[in-house]
Amino acid sequence: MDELQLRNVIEAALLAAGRPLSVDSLLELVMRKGVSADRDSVRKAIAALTGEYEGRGIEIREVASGFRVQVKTSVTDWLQPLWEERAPRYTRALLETLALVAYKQPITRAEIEEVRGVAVSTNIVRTLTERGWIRVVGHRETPGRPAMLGTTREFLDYFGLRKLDELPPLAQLRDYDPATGPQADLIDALGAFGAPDVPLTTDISPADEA
Amino acid sequence: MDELQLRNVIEAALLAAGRPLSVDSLLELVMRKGVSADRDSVRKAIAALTGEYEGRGIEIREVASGFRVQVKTSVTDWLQPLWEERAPRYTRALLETLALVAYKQPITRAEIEEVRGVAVSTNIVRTLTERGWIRVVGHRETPGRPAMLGTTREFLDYFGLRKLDELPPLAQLRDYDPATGPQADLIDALGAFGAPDVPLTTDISPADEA
Amino acid sequence: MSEQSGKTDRPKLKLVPVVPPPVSDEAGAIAQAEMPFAIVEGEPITQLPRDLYIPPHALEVFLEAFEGPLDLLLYLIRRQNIDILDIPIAEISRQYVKYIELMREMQFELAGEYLVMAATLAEIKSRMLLPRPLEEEEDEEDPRAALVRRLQEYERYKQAAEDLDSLERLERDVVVAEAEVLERTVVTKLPDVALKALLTAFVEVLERSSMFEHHRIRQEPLSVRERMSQVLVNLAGRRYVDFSELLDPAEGRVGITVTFLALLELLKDAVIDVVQTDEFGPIHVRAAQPAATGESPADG
Repeated sequence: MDELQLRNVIEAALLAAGRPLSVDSLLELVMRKGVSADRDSVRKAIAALTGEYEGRGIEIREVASGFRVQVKTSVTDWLQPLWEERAPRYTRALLETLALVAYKQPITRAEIEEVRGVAVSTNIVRTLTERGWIRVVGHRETPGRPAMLGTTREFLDYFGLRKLDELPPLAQLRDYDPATGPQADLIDALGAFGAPDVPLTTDISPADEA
Repeated sequence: MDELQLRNVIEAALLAAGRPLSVDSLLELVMRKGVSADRDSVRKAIAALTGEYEGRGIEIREVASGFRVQVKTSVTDWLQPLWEERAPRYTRALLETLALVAYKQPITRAEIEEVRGVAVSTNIVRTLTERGWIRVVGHRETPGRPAMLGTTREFLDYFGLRKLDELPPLAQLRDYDPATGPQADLIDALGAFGAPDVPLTTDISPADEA
Repeated sequence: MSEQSGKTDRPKLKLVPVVPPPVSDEAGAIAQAEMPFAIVEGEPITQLPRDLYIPPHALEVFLEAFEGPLDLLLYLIRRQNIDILDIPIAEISRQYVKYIELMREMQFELAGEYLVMAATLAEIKSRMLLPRPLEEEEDEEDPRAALVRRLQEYERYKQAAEDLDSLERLERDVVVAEAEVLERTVVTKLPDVALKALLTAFVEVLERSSMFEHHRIRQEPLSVRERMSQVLVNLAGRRYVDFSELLDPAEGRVGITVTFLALLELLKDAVIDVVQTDEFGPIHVRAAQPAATGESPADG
């Protein structure tokens, strides 16, 4: 096995292991295949790779348990967008809950459940609260003192509303058919209230996962 | 940003992402930092890297969701001792189900069962779904609205394919024509009733048929 | 049975190809030569099928090796090097049925599909035995054709599965190269919601309920609803709030009316208490107290 081959195997090992590898464990890899090599030749190969990586975006770094290949910190910054996770889309149940809170506030969970006909999961209430769109505005003085939910200013800001009554009133929504080209109707409906910059244009189809 | 810098960022990104990256997502990385670049320059950089990796232990491979850096299969063998876990083996039932979804998608469970002649276990469908290889792509508008299954991008990525049509081609179906078939004569066929019993007991494993 | 050993581990079924023994007539009455059918755990098996010539556990192994009746049929065909388009249906059927009967005799839980196939084969056989008028012959498909189609169809996907399995794949054949990244900050992007989506959801939930009907009769403007929430927030954590504090003159007449309506709604829902200790004295508003304390004026 010549130097280049040894270097190639070591590079592949360092990139594939997912953990730092010591000189000894690298040596063991090649010895297993009956190649005669020693620590020195392994160290030489690592040194050669280190040299090769100069002027590149990656580098070889020695840490306690051995050597690893890592992205240079100067480049890490460029890669930040790679770790941006897209949270899963909101469910229909969540949107319905939010809409009910918006239109019927202050409203208790039991009342939401009554309209929706199904239980409202704690998760939904938590997600909406964490997002800062709803909050507990009080408690109803009935057994159990259930919390009453209302929308927040952030909710209005997010949806581009100045006041809640810029949402179309129920009367107008009654004629709103989401199935048949609703966009125009809705803009009309909102236009009646002079809603300024509602993000109506975003596509609501859950299909587009870029 | 010069070509070399772009190449470095792209190499670092491919090695850091842990998943294949498309030309567009690579482009987005550099654009986010205000660098003007286009798809062509990204592709050029990938081509340059591909060239650089020749004669090395790693290579760039294009799969369905983009490019990834992988260890050349000629080198993989050297690295086996790095992993204790063996890759999962899949049963014939699972592979046959997967093959049917891959080649005949969109396909319902009932259609899979029809071809295989046996029930498809829920377990298999769940395993394939959890692995992210298949998913429900729609429902057939027949009674019961059965789910139609299709393969995902992850499936292609996993099997190192860019597109479905890179799957190995399906065997041709030959026409059965009793008139010209060599054993057209029904009497012959029926005559076989009295033919000597063929031993039941030869090689029972259907797996090791050449 | 002599060939059954007491071992609990699975037997290695090593089977040897044999020359078919001469046969007299019926399936059951085969004259059995000295030739072994199989060698199980080194023991040659020469018994007739009726006499459990494959030990039960071996038979189970046998059945498990197949993915169903089509697979078993294909095996029977392939083993004899017969072209799939050229199946001697009677022969194959008989072998197939014999296996099935054996397995039933062993009281195996045999998947229903195997029995259905046996019935199908029997049907094909009987149809082929029936003489048919000449003119019909053209329309009516050879009963074997459908079976051959199924077998071919199954075989191509069986092959496809093997091809798929031989592709280089992650974990088994392909190792992805990765470099370590220090200081990676994971940012979760929250999902976007369009107002339209919210309204659509609302309309749908309303359609499922009878809220529209209610609201034809009584419909508070949303501003009142919003103000109800705001009043509650103002009251939260405070013992009493002066009524006039809740009314902001800067909002003008409309604003004051909205607040007033909100207060009335809240009062009606028993969510707040309005307290006036002296005649013409200051009016205080507070969040309704738990009924148990009994001091809520709303009780009366």
